[in-house]
Amino acid sequence: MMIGPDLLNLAIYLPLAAGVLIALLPRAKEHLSGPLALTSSLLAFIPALALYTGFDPALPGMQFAQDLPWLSALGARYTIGLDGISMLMFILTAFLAPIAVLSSFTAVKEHRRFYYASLLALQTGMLGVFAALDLLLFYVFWEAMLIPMYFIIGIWGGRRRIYASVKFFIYTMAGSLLMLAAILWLYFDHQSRTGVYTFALTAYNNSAAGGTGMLLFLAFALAFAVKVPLWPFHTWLPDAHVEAPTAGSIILAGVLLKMGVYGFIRIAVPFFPEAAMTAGWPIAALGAFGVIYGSLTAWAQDDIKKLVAYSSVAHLGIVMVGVLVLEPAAVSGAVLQMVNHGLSTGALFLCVGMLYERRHTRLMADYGGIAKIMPAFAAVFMIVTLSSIGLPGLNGFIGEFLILFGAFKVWPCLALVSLGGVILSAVYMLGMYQKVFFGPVSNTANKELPDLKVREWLCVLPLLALIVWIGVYPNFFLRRIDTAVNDYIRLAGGPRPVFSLAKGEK
Amino acid sequence: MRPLLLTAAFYLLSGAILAGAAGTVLLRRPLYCALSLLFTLLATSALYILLGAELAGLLQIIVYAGAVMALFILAIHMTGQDEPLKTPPLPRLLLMAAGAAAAGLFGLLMLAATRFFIAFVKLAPEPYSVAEQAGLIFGRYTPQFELLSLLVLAGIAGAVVAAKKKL
Amino acid sequence: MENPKTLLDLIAPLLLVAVPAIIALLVRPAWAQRAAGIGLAAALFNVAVSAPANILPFGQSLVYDPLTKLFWLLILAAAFAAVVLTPRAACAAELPANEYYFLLPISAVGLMAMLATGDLIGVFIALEVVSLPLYALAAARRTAAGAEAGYKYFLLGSFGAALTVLGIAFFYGSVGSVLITSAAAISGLTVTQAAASAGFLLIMAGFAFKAALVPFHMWVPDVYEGAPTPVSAFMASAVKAGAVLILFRLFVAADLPLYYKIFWWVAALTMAAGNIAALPQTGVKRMLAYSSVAHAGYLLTGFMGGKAAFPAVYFYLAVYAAATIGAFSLVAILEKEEKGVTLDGLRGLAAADPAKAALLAVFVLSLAGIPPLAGFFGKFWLFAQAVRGAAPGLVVIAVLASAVSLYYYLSIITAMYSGKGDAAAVPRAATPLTLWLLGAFVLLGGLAADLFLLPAARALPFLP
Amino acid sequence: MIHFLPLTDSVPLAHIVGLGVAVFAAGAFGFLVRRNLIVLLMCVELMLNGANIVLVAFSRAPASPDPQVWVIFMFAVAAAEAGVGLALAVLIWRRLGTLDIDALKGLRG
Amino acid sequence: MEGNFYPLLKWMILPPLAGFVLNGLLGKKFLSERAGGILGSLAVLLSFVFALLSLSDLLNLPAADRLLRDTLFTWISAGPFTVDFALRLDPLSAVMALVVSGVSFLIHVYSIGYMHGDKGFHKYFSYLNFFVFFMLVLVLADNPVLMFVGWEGVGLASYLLIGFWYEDPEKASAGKKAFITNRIGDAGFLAGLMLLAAVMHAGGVYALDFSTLSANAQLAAGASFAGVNAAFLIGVLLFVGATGKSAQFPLYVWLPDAMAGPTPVSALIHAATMVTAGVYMLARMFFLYEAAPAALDVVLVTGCFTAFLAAVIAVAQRDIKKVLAYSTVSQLGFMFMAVGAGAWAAGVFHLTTHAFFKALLFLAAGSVIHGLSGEQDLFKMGGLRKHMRTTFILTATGWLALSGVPPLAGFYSKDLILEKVFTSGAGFVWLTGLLTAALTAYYISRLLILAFMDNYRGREHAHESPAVMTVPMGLLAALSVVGGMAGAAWLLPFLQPGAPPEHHSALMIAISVAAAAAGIIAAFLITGRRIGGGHHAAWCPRSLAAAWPRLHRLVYNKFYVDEIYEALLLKPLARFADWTFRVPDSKVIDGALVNGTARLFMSLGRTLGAAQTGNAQFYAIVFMAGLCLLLAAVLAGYYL
Repeated sequence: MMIGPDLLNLAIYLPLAAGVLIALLPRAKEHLSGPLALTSSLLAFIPALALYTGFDPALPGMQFAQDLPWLSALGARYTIGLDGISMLMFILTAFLAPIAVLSSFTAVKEHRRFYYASLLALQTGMLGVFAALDLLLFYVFWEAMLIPMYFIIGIWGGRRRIYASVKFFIYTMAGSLLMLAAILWLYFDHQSRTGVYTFALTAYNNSAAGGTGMLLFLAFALAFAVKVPLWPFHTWLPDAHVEAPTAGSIILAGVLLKMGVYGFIRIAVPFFPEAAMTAGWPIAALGAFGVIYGSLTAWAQDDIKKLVAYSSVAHLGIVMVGVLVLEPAAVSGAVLQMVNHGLSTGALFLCVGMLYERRHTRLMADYGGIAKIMPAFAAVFMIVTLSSIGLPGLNGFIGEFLILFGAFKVWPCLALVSLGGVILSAVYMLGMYQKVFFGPVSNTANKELPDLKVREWLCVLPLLALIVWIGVYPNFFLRRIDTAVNDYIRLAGGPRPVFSLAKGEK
Repeated sequence: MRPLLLTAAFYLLSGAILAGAAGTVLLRRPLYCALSLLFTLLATSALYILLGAELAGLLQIIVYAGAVMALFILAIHMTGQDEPLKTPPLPRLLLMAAGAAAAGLFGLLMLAATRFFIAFVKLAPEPYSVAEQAGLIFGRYTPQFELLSLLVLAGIAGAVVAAKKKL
Repeated sequence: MENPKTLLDLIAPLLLVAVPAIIALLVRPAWAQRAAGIGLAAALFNVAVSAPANILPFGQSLVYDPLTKLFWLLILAAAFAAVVLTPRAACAAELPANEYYFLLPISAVGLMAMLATGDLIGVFIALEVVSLPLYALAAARRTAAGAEAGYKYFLLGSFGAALTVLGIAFFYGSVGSVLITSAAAISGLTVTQAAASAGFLLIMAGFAFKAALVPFHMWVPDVYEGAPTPVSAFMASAVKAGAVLILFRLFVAADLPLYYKIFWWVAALTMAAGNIAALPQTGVKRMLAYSSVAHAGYLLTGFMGGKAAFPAVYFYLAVYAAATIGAFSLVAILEKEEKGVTLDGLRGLAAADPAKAALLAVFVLSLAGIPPLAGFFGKFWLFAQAVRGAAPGLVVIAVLASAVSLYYYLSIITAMYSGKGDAAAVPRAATPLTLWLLGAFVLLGGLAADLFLLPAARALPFLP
Repeated sequence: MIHFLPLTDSVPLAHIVGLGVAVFAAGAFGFLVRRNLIVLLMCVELMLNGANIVLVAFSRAPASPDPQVWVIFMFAVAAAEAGVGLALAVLIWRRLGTLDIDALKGLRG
Repeated sequence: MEGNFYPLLKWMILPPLAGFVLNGLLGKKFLSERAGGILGSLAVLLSFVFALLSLSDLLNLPAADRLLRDTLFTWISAGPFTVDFALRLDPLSAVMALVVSGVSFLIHVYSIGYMHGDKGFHKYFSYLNFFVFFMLVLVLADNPVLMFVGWEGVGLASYLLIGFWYEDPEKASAGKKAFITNRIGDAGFLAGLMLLAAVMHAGGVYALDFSTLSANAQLAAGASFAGVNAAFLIGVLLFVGATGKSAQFPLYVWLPDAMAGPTPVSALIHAATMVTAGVYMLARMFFLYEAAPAALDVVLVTGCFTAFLAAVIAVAQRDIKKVLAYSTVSQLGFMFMAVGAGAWAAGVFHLTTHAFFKALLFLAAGSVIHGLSGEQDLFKMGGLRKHMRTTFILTATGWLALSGVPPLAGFYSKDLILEKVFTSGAGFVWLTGLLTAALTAYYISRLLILAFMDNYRGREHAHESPAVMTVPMGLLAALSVVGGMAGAAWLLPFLQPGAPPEHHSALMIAISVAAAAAGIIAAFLITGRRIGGGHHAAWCPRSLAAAWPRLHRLVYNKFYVDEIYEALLLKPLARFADWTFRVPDSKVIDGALVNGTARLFMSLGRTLGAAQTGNAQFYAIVFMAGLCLLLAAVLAGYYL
């Protein structure tokens, strides 16, 4: 079992296997499902970690690749592999999953077997998306993981969970169904040109140009934009985040949103470089507008979880600017920011979950002066808030700094608009922090809230450690994605022309 | 003289059939409709004979006119529904739609058919012998014939299921 | 089994179904189901094992070639599932067991015969053999709704049949032969082409009625709701499959560009009407009826791919039939005598009976076409044919229609998995093995689509 | 061009087919309009009869015995259908007490 | 160049970090109050000692290239961007490091006394160490990005310390206001950096450390961005960052509210060190401003205006800390005037002296408040010279230094600035500067009189502060006295080795001393009369408030600047945010588009459902109609 494709397969399918096992537990053994789920997701983290350490950053192209026949009638093959970017996302997913499982020990009471089975199936779905190199395999994983997420929100969610889960499911599905039509068109167009039926991603790089290329690019872009979420397609996010249980929100914010961006990096842009070159600016503009829009709407919230949800719209808006600007620093900044957002927003949801478990309300008005009652929790929440704002020394700043500096060289106005968003993020995050933690302990119910328990520390400490580690020494991660970033830029049609700093007169 | 007689007979029979059909459709009391239908069937069998399909014509009288009409009369008596129904006819709009649909179908089909029908049909031609037709039934069309037997069996069982008072 | 040399070997499968059906008439009601089941199973095994040799004792009237083998496998499997999954409770309470287990297999024989003959008259008679038992079975329920469903189905069925006969007459008049293969001659005709295609259309209308395509689909919701649920299951799966396959053979044989355009519109309307009308439904059976209409639309989208689309159509039919029979059978098990299963009725089923809830969820998700279930691969390959047939516009409509369908499919799952409801009071009857088999096929069938697609591709040359 | 009567011993095919289709159309109109279930069945029989006339007409035009065989088959089919149809009509009458098609409105929506 | 791995620099910043961690984690449970205080102070002392050692090494180097660098590790490397975590010691950062660590140490010792008995004692000291660490990082950073890290780090420290007593929502929102105003400034700073980086990258220069930047300054001068000269634009943007941090107009509003924090915090952060970061940054980036003189004018004018405005406001304040706060804003204005006039060394010199006497004044105010157990209103004090003799003497030294009375520190540095401004030809600016100097003398004298002269008006029993507070104040007083002369003699040539020696023209000295004297006398006259000193001339108004009541109310309320910001910026933005959520998000996108389409399909479904009338004949009619339609379509193909 040296570090190679079979380890990758183990990492992907171990959670699913464990999930099925847990689902079949007898009703008497239901209490075991939690710990069992935790051990299996931890076990799944070990191969992922081994893969990460065994990953050779200098090697271009895919590593741990495997290519087996699957549906020969369609020409689809089971091809998996990881490059710098997908490796990072892979390890992030494997890292967040145990935390999500651990965080739901006390939160979820009924149908626990099915809950943990869904969570683990979701993990396999996500890992599959990042590892798939066959368009059909990618699409199958892409839509398959909607089902467990739908169940997690729909069954264990909050009051409006049914509306939120159905809206989430149909919204994402409708977007990706258009992509299905585009895949089919590509599939046959490729067959007519080369006579070979295949779904291999490499076969479709730079596959269509001109009008049809743009149309196809937009179909793919729509499917991924819904997931990112890019500005006009974001309204499913607040409902899904608010109504999802804590673990659901962590996974949703931590990984699911990144699949949209990963989709752009792996499929939408490399497939249609010419269309991406022309359509790049408008989509990035939507992203930049999303930064401002997300911050403003977050500021208007009185529900903490909704505030964090809208802040995700802002954070991912700036990531989109980074990804589409095709400037090496901005792209690696965007990829790192995908991880950062996963960590900080994941931790934020974790903390909000802890508050919810104690007071069963998410409205800021119900809190006040919590810092006095739960000082340790206040400190943890402070660190996570600062990371989310992008304070230098923590992880948020590295990503935003690289994106802003890189994007400025090509699209100065978008960079400046996003910079505006960075200020607004301080306004609403600190506003929320003050309403919840500072001020007198007005509400009597807040008087004797217990501070962080051991289990909760175990959930939050790994996140904090990574938040500080990436803030202080990000090079450890940046080094590993350099080749993948350069590959992406090369496939996307080379760096964009730099904004003309004309050597004007004195 | 015989040919003139034949053509006149043909058009006479066509008129009879059309009148019978109109009667079945338009008469108010179901019994009269049944009788009008019987008249149409008899006229059709005469037409078949005129056109040389003697076996078909005769079988029509025995099977169709005989058995099927008996069934209808039986059904009418069983349900005692002799007097015309008091329910109002369909709303005017649906009536018109139905008429238009039926006329439309007739018009379109005739439009499709007339373009090529310059052929002529000899009246009272030499009919195909019964043996020849029987050879076909038990030759090429044996599977269809066996299927028919299955069909009738199914029809009987179906009728029994429908009409059975208690299981 | 070496090649079937004698005629007996050729029609063995038909006999293996018909004879036990007749026996079922005679034995005690309790034994009737077993007799019918054994008969169908034996036929299924016989067909699966036999190697089709192209002998034509009656010319085109009875053909047993690889294509027929595939057809028969599909029909027999569907019929077997429908028969076996008829809950005994339903049988005792409202269905005349003996006649029921006679009529259903006979209808199956009709379907097999319809798909095994190349002669339009044979196809018409077989169609009648299929329909008559179903008219009676639809009216089998001892309620006003049952009688109404039966009579409505009979009325419109016979209306369609009459049209088909007229169509055959016109077709014969202009083409000079009633063989399906002769449909290819239409494009060659000069003077009589108008009449030929008119006749051809009337024939298509007859089968379109059975397959429930848009202008002819209005009977489906009422009849499926009124009829006993296992009968609806059989109608939605086997009968629709038979009709669609005949439509496909005719459509491919004629191969007229005019009919591609017509089918384009019919497919679009069918998908739209089926899915949209299903949205506000609360009765699960009626919702599944509308969904079956929509699926006929998806199948028509596959037609756009022409002759080479056969593997996709065949695979989708298999997956759709499995999912629909599964769903309908579960509804049959869950419904308490006359009051049909409503969405509120399903509430809390997951808590009360997780096995059935999971199975229904799998069937519904496959109908919705969500990966990794087989429904997705079926739909994917079907839409692929339409794209190859240069009809991307239709694929976009199909894609949006399936997005709309998500709502009512999800409403079923949401009802089952949320909250407490009266479903909790359902008697914990065991889940029949066949249902588990169907569930497994639907869950994993997609990943092993080759098992269906490759043999179907090999049988392509036998298409007219 | 259709010319009339000079050929006294034969009739233009169009006339016979026209007759058949006319009977068929009348049956169809009756089917769509009449309210009594049994009369509806009669209309169906009429439609089948019309179709048979067309079949017989074509058995003469290209002169082949096959259509006549089919007509005979059609009698059997019509008979079986009538049988089941009337049985259902009686069932409706017994259960709903009337033969009016308006009574069949229970299932809708 | 001493090579890139001079070890001592990292030892300068590590102790405060260790102090922060130890006090933060172990403080509350394991360390006693005394131990925590000593640990915190010791950490800063260590930094101070290392600063001195590295200064001596620096001095051994030849005057021309006095530079010590210490590259710890490559912090960020992505594509063209390589940012090292590297520290740099040259004369400018050496001076700053000394000032920062020295003054911090004294204030740490002072805080042990001041914060005695406070529940968050250890948390306070860990935050202070946290601040010193980031301040040193800011000062010693070798590239602007690392400087930005320090820049925001100190912003965070000030947020935490201002809102230290967070139970009081007033103090908490003051902290938030400080952080957000800083953030706005930081955005300007970042924008400037972005443009600088873009210009450098366009010119092929990828290293961002200060040496390379200053070597390629002409790149910025040459380039232009959207029609505006790049160097000028970078200069202005960086200055916006400086106004945010160093509380210049228009972003100064947060400093007066920052007084909500404990007084030693005000002394350390909001007087001596953090607020001076802006001046240090401009001095560090001076090579850029040389390339864009227009930017310097902007700095000059803003500095001057802020100085004057703040001085006017300080005159009418009642709260002792508010007076000192506005005085700081004003003095910072002076420093920016110096840099604006091209004499960044003079600015840094004034920065150093100001650090000493302003910290002293704040600590004195602290001991007064401590003595009167929390009373801050000048009108409720008076006659404290009798009860708090040492504090009185120390405050008097600070008063003289601030007013610019020779030979104390204030005179040297302020006079130098006025002289530089005069020589640089900005006559009107010099005049306002002079007037501001007079006003400065006026308000600090008014403070002294109100607090210490006459007899005690308050109710509290005033008591002198303990030694642990007065000793650091004493040291600072000594520095205030000796700092001016030492600085003039040693500091300026150290900062600018090549520059010609300063020659003070007698006339300029006379004018500035006269201005100081005028201010003091006026203060004694007016304030003295106001508190009942009988024997003053009739023409002298009883008090400013009586003379021009409406003007006084305007000045007392800080020209309503806060209220204007609130009305023009914050309120409309908050309402706009609310509107964006309520209307476009919930109604338009979510309501109309998403749920709208859902409702549309549902109603379509209902109409289709209604079409299923249940009447079989209707179905048959639809059947026939559909058929005729299809038939027509088929035949149309042949006939049309």
